[in-house]
Order: sequence, then structure tokens, then C-alpha cells
Amino acid sequence: MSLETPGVTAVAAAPRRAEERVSRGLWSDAFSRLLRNRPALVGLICITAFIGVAILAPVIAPYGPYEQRTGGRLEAPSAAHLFGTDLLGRDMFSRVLYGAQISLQVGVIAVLMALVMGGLIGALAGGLGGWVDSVLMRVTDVLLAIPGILLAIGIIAWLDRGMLQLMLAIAVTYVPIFARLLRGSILALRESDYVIAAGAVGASRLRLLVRHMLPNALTPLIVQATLILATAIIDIAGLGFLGLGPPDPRTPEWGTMLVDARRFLQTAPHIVFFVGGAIVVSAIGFNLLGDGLRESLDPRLKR
Amino acid sequence: MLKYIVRRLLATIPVLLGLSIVLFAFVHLLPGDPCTAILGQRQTPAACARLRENLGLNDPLYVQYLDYIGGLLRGDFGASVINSKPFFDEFSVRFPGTVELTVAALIFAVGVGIPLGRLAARHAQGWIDGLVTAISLFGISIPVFVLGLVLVLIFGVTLGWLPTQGRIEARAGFEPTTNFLLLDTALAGRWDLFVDVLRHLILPAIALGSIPLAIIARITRASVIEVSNEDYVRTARAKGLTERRVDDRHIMRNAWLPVTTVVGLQVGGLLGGAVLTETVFGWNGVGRWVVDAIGNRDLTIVQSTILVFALIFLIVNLIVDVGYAFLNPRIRYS
Amino acid sequence: MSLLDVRDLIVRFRTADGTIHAVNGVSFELEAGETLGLVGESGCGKSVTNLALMRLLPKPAGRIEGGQVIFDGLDLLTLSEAEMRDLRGKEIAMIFQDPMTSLNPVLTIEEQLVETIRAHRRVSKADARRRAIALLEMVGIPTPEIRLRSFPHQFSGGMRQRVMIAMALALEPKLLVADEPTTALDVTIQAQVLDLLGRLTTEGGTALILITHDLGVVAGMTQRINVMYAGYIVETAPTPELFGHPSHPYTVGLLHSIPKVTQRDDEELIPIEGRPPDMRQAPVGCPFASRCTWRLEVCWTDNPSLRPVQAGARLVTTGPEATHQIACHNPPTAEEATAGRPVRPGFRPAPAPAGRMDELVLLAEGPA
Amino acid sequence: MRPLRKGAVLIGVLVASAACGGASSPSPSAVTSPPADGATPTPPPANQAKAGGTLVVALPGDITRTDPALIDDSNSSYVMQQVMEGLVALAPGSTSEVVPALAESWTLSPDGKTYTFKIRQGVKFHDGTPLDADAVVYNYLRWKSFPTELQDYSYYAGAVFGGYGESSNVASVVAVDPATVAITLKSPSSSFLLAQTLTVFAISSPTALKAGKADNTELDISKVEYAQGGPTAMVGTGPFKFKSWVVGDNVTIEKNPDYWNKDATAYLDAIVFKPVAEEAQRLNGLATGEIDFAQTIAPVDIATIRANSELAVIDRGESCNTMQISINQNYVPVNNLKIREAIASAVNRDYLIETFYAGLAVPADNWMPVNTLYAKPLNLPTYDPERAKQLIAESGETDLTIDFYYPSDVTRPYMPDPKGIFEAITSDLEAVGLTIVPKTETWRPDYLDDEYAGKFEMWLLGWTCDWSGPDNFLKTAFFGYVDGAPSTEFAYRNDELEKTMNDALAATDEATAKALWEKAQDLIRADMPTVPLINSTPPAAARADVMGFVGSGGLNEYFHSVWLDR
Repeated sequence: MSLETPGVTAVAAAPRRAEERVSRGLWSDAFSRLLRNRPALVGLICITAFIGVAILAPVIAPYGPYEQRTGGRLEAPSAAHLFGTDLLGRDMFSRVLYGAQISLQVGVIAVLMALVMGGLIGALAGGLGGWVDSVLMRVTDVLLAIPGILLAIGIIAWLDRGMLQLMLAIAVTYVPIFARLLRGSILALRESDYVIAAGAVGASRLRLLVRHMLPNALTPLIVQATLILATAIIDIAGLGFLGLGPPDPRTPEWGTMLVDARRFLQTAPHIVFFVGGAIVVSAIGFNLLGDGLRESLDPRLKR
Repeated sequence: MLKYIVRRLLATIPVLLGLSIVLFAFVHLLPGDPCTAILGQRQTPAACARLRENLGLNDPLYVQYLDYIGGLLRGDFGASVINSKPFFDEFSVRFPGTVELTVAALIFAVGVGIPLGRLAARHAQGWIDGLVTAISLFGISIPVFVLGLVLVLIFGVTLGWLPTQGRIEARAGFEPTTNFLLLDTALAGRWDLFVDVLRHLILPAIALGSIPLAIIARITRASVIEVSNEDYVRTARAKGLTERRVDDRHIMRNAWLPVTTVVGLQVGGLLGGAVLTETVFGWNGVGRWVVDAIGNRDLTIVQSTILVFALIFLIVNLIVDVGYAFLNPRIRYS
Repeated sequence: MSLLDVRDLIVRFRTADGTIHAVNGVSFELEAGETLGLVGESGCGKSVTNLALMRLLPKPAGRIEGGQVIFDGLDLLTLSEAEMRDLRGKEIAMIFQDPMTSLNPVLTIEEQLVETIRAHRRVSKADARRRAIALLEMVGIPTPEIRLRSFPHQFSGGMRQRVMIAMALALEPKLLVADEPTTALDVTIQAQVLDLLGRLTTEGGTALILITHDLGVVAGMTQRINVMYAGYIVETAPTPELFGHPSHPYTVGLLHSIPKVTQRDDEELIPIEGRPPDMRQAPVGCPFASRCTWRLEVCWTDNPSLRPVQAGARLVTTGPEATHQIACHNPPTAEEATAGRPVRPGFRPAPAPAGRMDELVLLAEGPA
Repeated sequence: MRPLRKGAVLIGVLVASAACGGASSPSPSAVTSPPADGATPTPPPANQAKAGGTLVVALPGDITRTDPALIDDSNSSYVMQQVMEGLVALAPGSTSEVVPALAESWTLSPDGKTYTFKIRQGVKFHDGTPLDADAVVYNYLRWKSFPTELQDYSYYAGAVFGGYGESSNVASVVAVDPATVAITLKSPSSSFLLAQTLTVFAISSPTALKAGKADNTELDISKVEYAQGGPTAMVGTGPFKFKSWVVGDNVTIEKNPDYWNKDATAYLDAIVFKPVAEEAQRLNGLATGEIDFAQTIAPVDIATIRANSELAVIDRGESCNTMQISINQNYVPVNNLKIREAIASAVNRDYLIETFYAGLAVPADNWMPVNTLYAKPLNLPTYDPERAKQLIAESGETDLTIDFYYPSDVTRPYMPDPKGIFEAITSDLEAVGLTIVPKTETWRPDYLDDEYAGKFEMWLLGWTCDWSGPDNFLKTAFFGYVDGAPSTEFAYRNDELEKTMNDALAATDEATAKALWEKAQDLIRADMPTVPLINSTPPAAARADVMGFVGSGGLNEYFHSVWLDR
């Protein structure tokens, strides 16, 4: 004898309004929420700038990334060279811009690789269960036990330096995170009413997984991927800093540039400042965006 | 409780096994001829034969693996390919440096991160909260090596307040015994050097601790806010307890639980970050050693370092989990 | 002078989504030893009212923006935090809905009981412990010496609520607020717990405010009932009077939406259509208007205040003789109250003005 | 570091031997100087020198072992030359002048085969063991008879002695009397005496060697305590004695108050050598005072150091190195002389010197520095991109793609910033139409191994002299045949050159030697097998109150004369 659920008595009234909600869709709904989230908006702006700069680097940059003697050695910032120049007289502004290209390219591909590998492991583990699950989860445990950067270092030591190796090394360190995340969502979804219902009407296991569970498990994956992009940018720079970055020394990779910049910490501290700043700003962007996405996509956080 | 610990221990075994297989493959399944891959052109027939013998490369793979495991169980972690020194000879000299650094960073991260998180939670949505959120955002977004360089430039080179490299004033000529310099200087009664060691620790610990600090502050804030909204906190207030008592006894006792787990997980990140921090600060630890070893393609050193770091990570998290169980009566009494 | 006198209490919540008008000028009184029921749908402000008088509103969102709460001659809203703390648990105690979550999971029952006692009385731990054992015995927990050392999760739900009651009564408070004390419990346990609660408050002369959405609970337990809707008290009457002569459309609706064991054929089960108003908007007109089948045009624009049902009756605010009051422009007649709908010939609920949601129309036009 | 590579054969007759070393003795003028003075002042008189204090020296890397016979790197050697002494030494500041050390004097038999050393008397090792002929013999026989297991680590002994045991060129080492040692070679080698100045031939206390399992019975080098920094490691006779080695952190040596040479007793109480791999860290450490003396600094930091009145740059005087673009003629198109000439014309050496060497270098006009004995100007091509383009056009080569290597993780005295230099050169080469594929490997072991094995087409490398003589550059470092055939490294075949150089080494009179060495230079110039770029003088830096240091282009520098003005 409960009065507590007026909604139940009002079922008949509900549909129209509910329809309105649904028609706006999960994504546009999330997007509008995202736009109302001020930090996330800042993140979105950072990221848009970052991606824009990466894509438009050839247009914006006043000089080519390899072009030497565009100015003097280790010049301080000026109108001609917004971020100053390095030892070889290369325009640091242009190099930082092109650096965004490298970071974005390596970062995105690495995270996609991790997403695919981790997703596959997670889907198999969560979808099939049983011994497959146990084995795959132990594999992720092993990967998790090795500190990320050491794992990446080890992989590069094993495979030698190279762009592809770099991406792979970064990717592998994130595989367990995605695998666990997807597995977790799938396990939760497996118990959900609609999946059970779909199973009851005879949908195959694969169909259940692909049609019913994956789309619903996607949201946390996207949030996580955004957050991990921030980490990936930092990790790429870290490997570059350790001298394990792209094999071509001229590549304007931020970490590699920092190694050079570091030598002039006293003479030309602005180089460390600008290169480091670029890393920090893009990482902050992805972090803010990731947090914002989480807040706007996670229905539990709806207020 | 005991059952829980045993179950937790048993669960570690397959991970250890997997780890050993991965690391075994790391050296024994190198692409190409192992002699060339490991020794490069230094290979003389004699050196190559020695290497093959040392690694047992002439045996079938499973025998090699069993030998490797057998060696590990006997405490034989292999020797440097470059100078034949047993792994632990040099590791034992370098490891204390890494331990001091990571522990200092962890203390910094926990010691500052938790109060910051509590502060933010208490003033949730206010400007203090915003500031803490900004700090932690910055903390997770700034790489250790960038922060390290900036700290060196400001507090070392420009202001001259703190040393920029190494673990102890070289001039002092202090002869360590255990290489845990804080311990050694204290045991020797050299409190001046003890302070000096602490001063050397400050900048690297801040650089290394910044990411965990940010993460810990975030999780503490979230956890405290979540617990603060729990009914039993309202109950505690309704009983007329002082705010302090509500905070310490009712909120923190519960908020600790997720925080401990996260702190445990930070150990992996700290050990990894130590590699970069030690490079920036010329810190004589395992991290810098392993970077050098990779430069030298001294794969057994890399292999065993990864193994030891992974073991530490597993052990720390085992301890944390047991501690968690101990803190949490729902697990303790089930 | 009454034990508790709440006057024009206004509580708002400032949230990211706007201001929530949780309590909009609530007044009521309570005598020592009296038992008052506070009934309404969830979100109607009944719990908030009581958290407000304990000054335990969630910070920083919840704020008391007006009114007075006089308890035992003290204006609670002007007390310092320390003075208020002294009152909590000692003079006014609370029991919450969910005994599963209202006890701290990492502390033993003993710790939680003893700290309550020692927060207000200078007694030794041993004395406090003896008192705790006596309290557990009082609420009917077997082998209390042993159970003291247990953690909450080692108790059943009913047992936990008994512990909560013991804790609330530990210092023999003058007022006990029980917020949905049995909602989370098994039906079979509910009666036991209610019985215990009733017995102990009566024996100790403790006044009781029983907050519930369950009319069945208040019927047997309380002397007087306040019906709340959207942050207003819409009807107040002694319990028998309220059940006998429900006079507000909402109360009528409530009574008709419950199946009764003694259901007569002419008493059909009529659900209350629609849902409570959006509390983020400052109310215009009667908050119940959009769901009300008795509404007049004026209901859309003017929010009626609480008035005696019998015009000109002497206003008694406490006790079994309290005046029956309602806040309604067009109260149902006794006949309509029995029928559960307007039976006046030709009466149609006034249509909603432009821009106002009309839950009744929605229903009428909705898919049959 | 003396990066003698495997197979680089030291044996050969050096005409410009110690006896007539005056010809090219570099001036030992490098001392610390406050920058304000500008000019290099003379070292202050010894009576002003203050005794005491601890000096912190930053080295580019850690030492590898503590047994002088089992090292082949410059960091170990730099530390050990403060502690250990051989029979003979290079004069401070010199790269070719042999002076007595533990041998008071020596004679060479007329057949050129037997060296007779008069051992200094009254000298005691740091462990109290007296130095006598037996002790010297013990050391020499140990080196001669290193077991196979240790031979990998004793490169110099094998190279200088021409093998081990029976196959060694050293026939016998005998104690004639307690103060006399006679070393007899199977065939004459005039480089033998100069080679004895290398730190690897320092004499250790036999007592310590035996106690430290360094008596050729322990075959596992990791268990040879004398080599692994055990308590009794590095026991020599020098002005400093070994105190401790914390791997990766520091090597500490302290004053030997009982040093036999009372004129060269150390002023300092102790020296702490710290491995500081990063140049930036060395600079920071100097600025904060954590480091007193940096053995090598990046020339680009000179401006910063000069701007700091508390610091001083130390110029090491004359160059004893050459940096070059190495080329392997097994590869197309670099096997084409016109391409090599084009490369030589394409590189802007002045820009490199200005950018990376802060002016402390000169463009190389030879494969050895100008001050080397018999070196003559060769009029190598200077920067002329137009000429380079024209040569490339004339070459007829269609595939102009070149794999070009640089070492990723080191700095060398002749190459302070390999990556930067590589980037600048690459840009120059691309400007004239060559297609460069950038490649990199880590210095040890990959880079040195792979370039030597002939895996590189074109790469950056240089040579710091062991001593200043044409053989050390032209033959040992670069173009001498290995086992009678062109080296796998350069794949450069010129039989006439090989014969000329061998004849020059065998020549008995100076005029012939000069003529032959000049002919050799002309032969090399004609073929342009590699492209020499720069001769540099690697700078050191110190706190301004570090006094009395004498620098040397070959890094044979001794700290007993150093004192602190604080």
C-alpha cells in the first residue's frame, strides 16, 4: 500500500514527455550537457585548437619543421619567432605546431590500437566467460603489474626504435585498461533485463554481444579513451625524453625537443617552457574533455 | 579473513607465471639470432658460446624456461650481458635510491593529496574546491620531466635553495652501508647529512609525486563527498557528535577504503615515473640504470628489473588489499 | 507553551539546475508526548522539514530561508552550532529510513552506541557500555553483551532498526523524529518495529514525529496528521478526523489510491493522475491544481492558505482536539470524498491557462 | 676515452717516439682562469697553493671496473690515472712526451728488442707492499697470460702485446735484480714504450691482486673482486688512493700522504668523481656549486659559463682529435669519388664550429690536426654548395639516397652534440640534392660494432689521439689494413698507401719518414675516402676557485697539482 510511486500511476501520462527526451538522443543530449559544463568546454576548446593546429600546421606555421637558420641561435621569442629559435635556428613556434601533429597522430593511433586490442580481449573475456575469461584476465593482470613506461621501454628495446614500434609500445600499456573496462560493462549488461530478454527470444551469443551489449558498453570506452589520450601524449613525450622517440632525429616530437631544450635550460629556458607548455595544455584539454564527457554521458551523474 | 588472504595469494600465482613467461620470451625469443641480438658485433665465438651456455640457448625451449624459473626460485636473476655482473650486485646498490625516492614521493602525494582532497570535499563547489580541482588537473597533465626541469630551474639554479642532482652532497664523502641514505646517515649520527639527504629528496619527490598527488586528491575528494552523503553520517550528526568526530571517525574511516586501493595502484606509476625522474635529477637508482641498460642492450638487466618492479607492485597491492580487508569489517568478518 | 513550534519554515536548495523550493512556509506545533504523523509523496518536503529543524540540511545546497523553529522555548535557528549539537541526540533524536545505510559499516554497534552516550554525558566507557547493553535489551536484542561487538552488517534489517531506536532513545530525548522507520523493512518486521517504537515513546513520554508516505502506518500510531504536498501542509487534523472526513482533494486522492481490505463496490480505486510539480519553479497558484479534479479557475493563480474546515472554528493547534484545517479553494464534499471524484452536476475542472501543464488533459487525450 | 676498436692494431713502429718527442709537444698552457682576465694567466706559484678540501669532479659516465688492466674506457682511465702509475707516463699537458714514472730510467737494446727499466726504489703501494722488480714482473706476466675468459675485457694488453701467452710478442719479462726489469720482445716495436703510458699498464700491488682474486685463477670477471670495487681494489702508487666506489653514484679517492714524489704530493684531501651524463646537469651542478669541475662540457654552454663570474672555462689548448663523415666504399653512391668530393664541398664547417663548438675548433684540412707530426695542409674542399651540385651532376649517379648514421646517446670530445651536428650536416647535404635517410643507434655496443662491421654506409665518427703521431690517426684510427686487407669499416683499398705507411713506420731516419708520411697524406687526399670536418679542443669548466689544473687534449690530466682557493 504505497503512495510513493506516483510515476506508476501516471504511466499513461509519461510517454509523450519521455518521447521528447528519447528523440533528442543520447548524444545530442550529452552534447548539450557538455556545452553547459564549463571545464569541459574549456577542454573542448583546447582540443579543437590542438587538432586544428595539428591539421593546419603546414598552413599556420611560418616555417617548415626542418628549416634551419631561419633566425639566429637560441633566439628569445620575438615577433618573427613567437617561441624563439633553437640551436640550429629553427623556428620553435613552427616546430611546436608540427609537434602537435606527431603527438596527435601517434597518440590517436596508439589509443585506437589499444582500444581494438583491449576491446577484443574484453569482449571475448566478458562475452565468452569461463576459462577464456580467466586466461585473458590473467594476461591483463600481467600487463598491469608492469609499470606502464617500463613496459613501453621494454617493448621498444625488444622491437627497436620506430614510429610503429612507438605506437605499439604505447598501445600495449593501455590494453588492460580497455579490456577490463569493456569486460566489466559486458558482465553488467549480461545481467540486464533487456539482454536476458533478447537471449530468451533466441538471439545468438554473438548477436547479443555485437548488437545489444557493445553499443551500450561504448560510452565508458569513449570516455576512457579521451582520458587516456592525455596520458598517451605525456607518455609519448616521456619516451622521446628517454631517447626512444621517432628514429629520425629531426622529427619535431615534443619529448625529443625537450631533450634538446633541456641542454639550454639556463641559456634559453623559454624553449622548455613552450614545449613543456604545449604538452601540458593538450593533456589538460583531453583530461577536461574526458571528465566532461564522463559527466555528461554517465546517466548516474545527471542532476 | 585468512581465507581471503589465501585466496588473494593464490590469485597472484597465475600472474607470476604469466609474468615469467613474458619476461622469458623477452630475452629468449628475441627476433633474430640471440648472439647477434644480444652481443652485437662484440660476439666472439667464445663470448657467444658462453652466452648460449648462460642462457641455455642450446636446450629445447621448455627446458630453457624451466631453467629460467629454477634460477629465479634460487634467487638467480641472471647477470649483465655487458660486464657479467650478477644482477643483484648492482641492483642492491641502486635499489635503495629508487626506494627512497618513490617512498618520499608517495609520502608527499599522500601527505598533501589527502588533506587537499578533504579540504576540497569540505568546501565542495566553492572556490577552494575549484582551486584543488585545478591543481589536480594540472598535476595529472604535467609530465614529471617537465615539472622536474622547471623545479630545477627555479629552486635549484635560479634561487639556489635546493640541490639539483644526486642523493647526497658529494663533498661529504659519506660512505653508505645500506645505501638507504636516510637510514645510513641517521645510524651514523650524521644529522647534518640526514638533512642534506632530505634536501636532495625534495625536488625529485615533488616532481615524481605530482601525478599520484593529483589522483589521490581527486579520489579523496570524491570519496569524502560520497561518504558525506551517506545516511550514517547524517545519523552521526543527528546524534550530536562534533564535526571533528564526524569527520575523523565516521567519514574518514569509510573514505579511506577506496583511497587505500588507489594509493596501492600508484606504486606502479611511481616506479615507472622513477625512470624519468632519476634521469632528470641524476638520481642513482634503478630507473636510470634500466635506461642505460636499454642503451647498452643489456636485456637481462632490463628483464630482471621489470620482474622486480612487477613483483613489488604485486606485493604492495597484496598488502594494500589485505589492509583494505582489515579496514573493512564487511570483508574481515566474512 | 508547546514543545515544538514551527512557524513559516522556508527551505530552499540551490543546485546547479536551479533553486528547489523544498519547503514553502510550513507551520505546525507539537506538545510534549504528542504523536504527529507527517504524510506525503516523496519529495513533498516532509523529510526536509525535519532535517531543517535538526539543522542537518545537506550543505552547502540546503538553506533555511525563513521561519522560526521554537523548541522548548529556544529558537533553534539562532543557536550556535555547538549549542545545536548539544541538543541533537540528547533532546531531539532521529531515526532514519534505511537501517542498512544509517549505521556506520566500519564501526561496531558498541562504538556507535557508546559514542552517542558519551557525546552528551560525562560517563565512563564502562558505564556507557552498561547503558548500551540495557538499551539493546530494551529494544529486544538477545545476548546484547555479545552483539555489542558486532558490526552492522552482521545484523538483520529489523535488528538494525532496533539498534537505531536504541541509539535514538539512549538519552531519553524529548522529541523523536522517525523518518520512514519501517519502509525498508520486511512487512512482517514492520509491525514489530512500529510497536516497539510506539511503546517506548509512550513509556518515556517522548514526543514523536512519524514521517511516512504510508497512511496505514500513521493510522494506528499517531494522534494527529499533517498532509504535505509540494512543500506545503495542505491538510491537518487529528487522525480519526482525517480518516473520517478527508477534506483536501489530495488527501481524498491518497485515501482512494490505496486498496482497502474493506473495499466497497462504490469505492473504486482511483489513482492520482499526473505527478508532483517541478519544485524548481516558484509555485504559482495551488501546487496541486494541475492534478486536481476539483480545481476552480482561481486555483491556477491563487495558492490557498491553511484554514479551518469549519469556518470560524476556534483554532487549536495541538492535541486530539486540534482544529481540522485545509488549504483548498474548493474542498470536496463528504459525498465527493467518499466517491473520490466531483459529483456536482455539470462540474468540470477549470481548464489550464496557457503555458501550464495539465495532467488531467494529458490523460484524457493520451492513448486509451 | 681512447676508443680503440677491436682490430685497430697498435703494433707498428712509431718513428716519432718519445726519444725525439720534442717535435710536436703540445703546449701545456691550459689552466683555470677567471674570465675577467681574458688571457690565460700562468699558474700561481706553488707557495700560494692551499692544501686541503674535497674536489667534486663530474665525468660523463661511471667507471666500469677498478682493475686498470681490465678497462677500455676513458672514465675509468681518467680516475685511475690519479691513483695508479705505470713505469712511464706522458708529461702533464703533453700527448707525446714520455717521462719517467715508476721507472727512473730505461734503456733499449741495440736490436730494439729489450727494454731495461730501472725501478724506482723506496716506493710503497697504498697497501704498504713495497714496489720492486718482482711486483712489476708479476703485473706484466699477469697481463701476458690473461685467460681466455678475461681477454674480452683486457683489450689493450692483447693489442699492445700482440696476443697472449705463447703467441704474445712479449717474449719474456724478467727481474734482473730487485731494481731492474727487462722486457724482451720477439720483434721490435717502437710504439711499445709509448703504449706503456696508457693507464691500462699501471702497476698494481701484487698483494692486492692476489687478495682480490685478480691472479688469473678466477675466470668469472664478476667475481674478480679487484676489478669490481672490492675494498682492496685499485691499489697503486699514485698521489691519491682509492677509497670507495658506489656504483652509478661516485668514486672517491683520497690523498696519499706518503706519495714517493714529494714535489707532486696532492693538495686536495679527496676527490669525488661523479658520473653526470647530462651536460645540462653538469652545468646546473657547476652553477649551484654541487660540482667543482666538469671534465667535459658542451661548448655551447661556454657563453653561459663565462657570464657567471663564479665559473671558469678551461681551454685544453691544442686539438688532438678529428671528426669526420665516415664512408664505407662498399655502398653506392658513396663509392663514387665525385660524390665524396661533393659531400666535402656541401658541408658548412664554419657554421658547425660556430654553432656546436663555440669556436673552439678549426675546420679540418687533413685527417689529423695541423700540429701533428708531419701533418701538412691538404687543401680539402671548403664550403661551396654550387661546386657540390656540379660534382653530383658530373658523377652520373642516379640513386642519390644515402643512409647516414649518428650515435644517439653520447657526446664525444670531438663531437659535443652528435644529433645537432647530424641535423645540420643532413640539412647541408639535402640542400645540394642528396637524399639522406637518417639512422641512429646507441653508442655502445651497437654503433661502434656496426660501423666497424661495415654495416653503415655513411656515419659520424672521430678519433681522439692516444698520442700525437700520424700513425695514430692515419693508420690506427682510419685506413690501416686489418689482417692484410682493407678494413670492413671503410672498405677502402689502396695497397700503395698501406705500403707507404708501413715503410714510414719502419724508416730509421726522420727525413725518409717525413717524406713517406707526406706521400701517404697525398695518396689519401687523392682518394678522399672519408670527409674530415673538424679538429676541436674539448673544453672543461670549473668553479673559479679551482686552481692549478693542467689540461691536455688527450685527457691525460693529473689532479695532484689542483688546489682550492677557498
